[in-house]
Amino acid sequence: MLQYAAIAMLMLGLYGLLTQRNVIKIIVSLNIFEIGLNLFIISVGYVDDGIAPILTSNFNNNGLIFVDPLPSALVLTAIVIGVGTTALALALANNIYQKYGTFEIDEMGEE
Amino acid sequence: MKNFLAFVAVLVLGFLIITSLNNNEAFPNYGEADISERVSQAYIDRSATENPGDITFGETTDLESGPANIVTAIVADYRSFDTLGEVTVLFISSLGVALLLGGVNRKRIDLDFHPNFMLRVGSRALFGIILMTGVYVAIHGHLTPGGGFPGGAMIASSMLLLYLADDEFRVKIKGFKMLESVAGSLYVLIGLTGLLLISGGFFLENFLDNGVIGNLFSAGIVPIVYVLIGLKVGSEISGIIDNFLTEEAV
Amino acid sequence: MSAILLIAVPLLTAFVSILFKKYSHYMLIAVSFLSVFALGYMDLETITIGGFDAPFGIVLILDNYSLIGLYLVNILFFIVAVLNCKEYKKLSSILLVSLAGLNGLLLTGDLFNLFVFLEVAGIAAYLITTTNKKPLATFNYLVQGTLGSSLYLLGLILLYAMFGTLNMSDMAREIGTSGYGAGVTALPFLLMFIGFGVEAKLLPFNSWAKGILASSNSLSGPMIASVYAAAISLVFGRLLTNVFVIEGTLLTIVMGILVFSLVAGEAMAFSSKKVKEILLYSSVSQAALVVLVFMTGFAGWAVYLIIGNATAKLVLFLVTNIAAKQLGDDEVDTFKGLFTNNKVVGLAFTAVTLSVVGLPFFFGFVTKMNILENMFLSGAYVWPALILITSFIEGIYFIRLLLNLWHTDGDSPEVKFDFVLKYVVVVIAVLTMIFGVYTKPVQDSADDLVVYSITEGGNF
Amino acid sequence: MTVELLIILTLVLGLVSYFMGRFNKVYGAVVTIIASMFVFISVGYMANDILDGSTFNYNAVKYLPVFATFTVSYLGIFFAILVTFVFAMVSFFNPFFVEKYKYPAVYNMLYIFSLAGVLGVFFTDNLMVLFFFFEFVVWSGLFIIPLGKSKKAAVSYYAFSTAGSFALLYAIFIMRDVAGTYNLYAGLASVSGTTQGTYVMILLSISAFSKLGAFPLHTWLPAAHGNAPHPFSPVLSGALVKLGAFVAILALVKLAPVGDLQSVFGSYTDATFLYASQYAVAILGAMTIVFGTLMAIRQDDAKKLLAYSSVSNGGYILVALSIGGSVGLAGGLYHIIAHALASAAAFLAIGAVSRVTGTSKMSELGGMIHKMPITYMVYLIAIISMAGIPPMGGFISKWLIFQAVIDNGLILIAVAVFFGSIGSFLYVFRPLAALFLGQELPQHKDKAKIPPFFMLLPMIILSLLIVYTGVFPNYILGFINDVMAELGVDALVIGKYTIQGPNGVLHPTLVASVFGVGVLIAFIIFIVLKKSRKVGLMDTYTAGNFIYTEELMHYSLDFYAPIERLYEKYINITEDFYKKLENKVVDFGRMVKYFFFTNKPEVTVFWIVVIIGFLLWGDL
Repeated sequence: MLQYAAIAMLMLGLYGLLTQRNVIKIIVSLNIFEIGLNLFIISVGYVDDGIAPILTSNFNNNGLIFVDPLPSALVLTAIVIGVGTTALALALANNIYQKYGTFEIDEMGEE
Repeated sequence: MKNFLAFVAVLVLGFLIITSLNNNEAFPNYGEADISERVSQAYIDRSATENPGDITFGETTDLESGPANIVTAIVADYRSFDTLGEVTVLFISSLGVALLLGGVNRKRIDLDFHPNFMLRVGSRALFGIILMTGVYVAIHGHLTPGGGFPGGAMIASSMLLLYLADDEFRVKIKGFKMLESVAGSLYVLIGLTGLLLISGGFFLENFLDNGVIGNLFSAGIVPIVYVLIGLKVGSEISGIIDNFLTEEAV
Repeated sequence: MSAILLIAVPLLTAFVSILFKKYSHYMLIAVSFLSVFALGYMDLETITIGGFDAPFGIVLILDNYSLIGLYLVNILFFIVAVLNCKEYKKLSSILLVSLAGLNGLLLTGDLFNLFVFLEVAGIAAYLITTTNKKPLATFNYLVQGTLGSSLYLLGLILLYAMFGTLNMSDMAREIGTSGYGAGVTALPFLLMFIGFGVEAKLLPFNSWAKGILASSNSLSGPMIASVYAAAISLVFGRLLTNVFVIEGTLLTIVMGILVFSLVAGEAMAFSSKKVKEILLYSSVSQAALVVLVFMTGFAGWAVYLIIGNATAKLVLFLVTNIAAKQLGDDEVDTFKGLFTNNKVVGLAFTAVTLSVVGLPFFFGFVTKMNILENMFLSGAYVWPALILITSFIEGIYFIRLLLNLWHTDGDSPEVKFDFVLKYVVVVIAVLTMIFGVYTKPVQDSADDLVVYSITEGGNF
Repeated sequence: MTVELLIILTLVLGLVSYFMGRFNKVYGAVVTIIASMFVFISVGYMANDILDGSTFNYNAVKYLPVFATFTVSYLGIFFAILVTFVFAMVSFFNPFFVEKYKYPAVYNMLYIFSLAGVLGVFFTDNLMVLFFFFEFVVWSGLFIIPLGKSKKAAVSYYAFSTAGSFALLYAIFIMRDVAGTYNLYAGLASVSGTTQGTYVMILLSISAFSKLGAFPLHTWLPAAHGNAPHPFSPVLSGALVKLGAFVAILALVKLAPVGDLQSVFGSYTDATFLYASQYAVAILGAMTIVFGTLMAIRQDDAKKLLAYSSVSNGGYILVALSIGGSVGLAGGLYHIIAHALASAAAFLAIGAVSRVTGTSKMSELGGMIHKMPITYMVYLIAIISMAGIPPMGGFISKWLIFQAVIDNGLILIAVAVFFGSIGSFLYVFRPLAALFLGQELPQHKDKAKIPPFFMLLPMIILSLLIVYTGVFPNYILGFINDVMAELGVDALVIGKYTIQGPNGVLHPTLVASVFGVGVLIAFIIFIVLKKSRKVGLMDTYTAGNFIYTEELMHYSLDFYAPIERLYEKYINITEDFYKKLENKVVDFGRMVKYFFFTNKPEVTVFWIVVIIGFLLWGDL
């Protein structure tokens, strides 16, 4: 179920990128796409009734079923990369606004 | 009309991906991932180099990688080169934002919203608590969920709180730049010490002993590295916040 | 001296350089020179990071293939850095990070690590293009670059879900022994191909290229068109020859994309009137040609093609951008007769263009002939015909450009090229000529350049 | 003197002429004379070495890009002597023309480089080295042409020559694939007769057509020859076009003809049968003749007119080579010699005229005979040979070609060939009348003076040779028989002074002596009787209205106007065709640019969605 939701968010992001002309909306749809992607990465690692892969004092015996830790580690990196690119995109949007005075790409005219 | 076409196309694509993933025999269905075939089985029972047998919290000592939180083990020990790359991404994006929006003398944008005295004082009190939780999360990265990145984000959120609550507040950029640069360089230097000082060592090798799994001072360099990352992430994101909330002082 | 220093040292200096703004561009020059210098002392081995061996930890591969790639990228980077360090002081720490990213791209043997370095180099590239003062074009480049690398990540995760490992050669062995049909791995490989297609400027995915390169300057033009293009094609080649298994419908799609980019690139260059656009579209078709040669399995010769193209485009973009800056715009008629009064740069520019087109006494001719010969011997009859037709069109528009640059009836424009550029440009032109005539070393070493094959796998 | 030592020496001489040229233009040009004479003499030595039976196989050279071997074959010597001779003669003109160019030193260097390239092509037996030098000649020619007037001519020259050399390259790869080695003779032998043989023949003939300027691929030739610098046009049309003939021989003679035997008019005459491929090439050759002649008639610029004449003469060569057989091949080879000499002499004469007057347009010239009688004589002898009138070499080759055409029952092609020779007389006479005869134009009166001795020398040598080839052809025909023996074609039957054609015997020296007597008688009459009075421009009867300016009412310009009007509309069929082709590529490029390069990311996303959908659609 989570995987379908993830793929749905991916598609929503793609839809946004396909149709939106506003710079901010493009950034938002790019973010939706990335969140969908991160969700999908997590869903790949999920094991039925597995617990978080952290050893704690009250789970001592070794018969534990852990969720796959590697996708969560990869997601940690993917999220921060998403933050980096979004920050940069917003800064660019700021520059675009200063230069063209609008966020609509069509009104910016052919440069 | 174009939107409708795009919507249909995206819908069809989604449907196609889902069906192709379902009847793709190599791709495990949701929930039935068989960890034992995967590399991560070795991460779980720490058997990448030698097989320690079963691990019990608080007793087994000297594992190949110390942190109780396996995700942190992967992020900061097994694949810590990714995290180094990760840190450079944030470093360069904050540098980029500074380059795009930056200027020498900048002042706060006055958003004609002036918080009253009560809000300013109240947020000062709350600031400390948020900061401490952020630092706590960063320090206990190897034991509890969280770690450098969430901790750093919390530190930055405390800065954001002050920015929002007080329209003259400005972080001392010089200091944050220094913190960011020192933390980053320390991280790389730790990696290099692993490589150069210990003969036959590897870059980013965990050269300190791992101690007992579950203790605060265990898992070698992992907590140190994670704290450094926490500070670095915190200072970078607050730098970005500062850039966005200030404008060129004409 | 372990190859990891090629990544760690630039990173360290980048972190330090934000404190000493004034000396940052000296640091840049020093580090990029040192990295070229240090390459001589590196021995070919696979470096494990953090002490954990191949499938578990991250591994850097330094074999013939990545060594020659590192030499190419580092030398080109050093040249571009030296030529632009006075003008773009502010970007020095970003350039340092992009050097680390590029070296990481070429060295890494781990697929996710490749994604991270792709992002590091990508973001550095977005910031380098901000110097074009065209925020919308950079924004476009950012959106498409991020989309491309996210698709690469999606493909990577699908592969991980199926085969459980992230290491390149481990993944290749798993795919080989897994016994699944090709249809299983078609989707992830296509996603990864698209991810790299965006960066390598293959046609349907490169609508950012025009905005970036058409208004590029003497830093972003050579950097994106030659240094980044070389690194990306080398890594793409490593993936194509080792990891990807491309058959069936995926093969038709990939070949369709390549043929379309090859032909359309040449047609676009043929029809454009601006010098930078001609160079941009011709580099689109050259990128497609490089990938095509990798697909047909001649990695050695594809590397030489990359080297030839990268050095040529460095010279072309440098000269064009500097001239365009002094003359205002880059229409072909404002450039008419440019070389009448600066002959040295003109001769080097001509030599390099003729090498790209494939004139007998130049390096380009040797690579193109051997590629065609090998393709013919391996029974592919259609590709040589296609390559000949496209290089025919390419020859025409380059000759038209050259003749315009050399001959003019009116007065020729005044452009001043500084000494360092002249020196660099002449050295590259002379090298293309030397290796065009004395081809023994090139022909002997072509086959031992082949990317490490899966069979001898080993733990890296 | 081994071959590649010769080539390397020529390349070195080229560089020497470049540096000498930078120092002083004229010295550079003098070096070109020395270089081409040196090459011609050494090729001559090699020739008589080979004539007394010793074939030389020259060793390899390490640092040429590909393992390079050279063998001196009869065919190679035949072409090499002719081409180096033309190069040597024309190089005498270089010093007088070299000041006018923007890059004189480069001109000298490239002149010698193309000479070296030509040597490489004729003497190599390695296919890749053949392509290497073929391309090298194309490129050095390419950078000389724009020194003249037009850049567009250079681009179209490059386009067609590269199309030709890429076709040659593809054929080389097919042969390499079949034969396993790059050896020329082994390659051709291994391929001829097989299905690949047809592709190789088609590709080689495309390359020959593009170099010879035959019908479908000829649009570059008039532009290139017309606009090339004056001393380079004779080299282009005399020497470099012969590369095309060399490749045509490889394609048509060395390779076994393709397709089944058939004869168009076989039933009417007991004609020997021809293969389909020979027919095709012969028909294209015939079309070249007709097209070249029609276009030549309407030209205003004398150099363009001569360019079209070499197009139509190229057609003659193609017809002769495609028919093959001892008479046809001998005719073809002899025509190569005759045409090379005649067009070189004609171009040199026009060059001499335009050096003095600055233009070669017939409408702006006239009456040059008064100041430059020797140039007039040289041009007259050249056009007589081109028209194929007895005492000159052109007659012998055309006679042989006509014999071959009729003997093989090719009525249609015979019509074209006859039309060609009549047409050639028509258009070669126009420059003679327009440039030399008629009244002397006032604006050229003072400038026109007799060309210096060193310019006259090559022209006189050329015309003497043209006469010699016409009167005593048997020595040359003997050498041609050796060449044909090497090509595996049985020799032409020639006595001491006679040539045995299928339909009769020709005694060229007898014919020439009859002509000689006729000319002598005319000359005596001219000397004895009263001279005609030379009339000034003003001294004319004008039916009442007065002429105030000394201005020439030129009558001898377009007296073929009625013929031209016949085919006015169809003149540039081929140019329009290639223009349309080019526009198609440009539109395709613009269309792709318009669709794929917008400032919005949606195009890339759209194509990503479509491509992934396309892939997954397969295994639904």
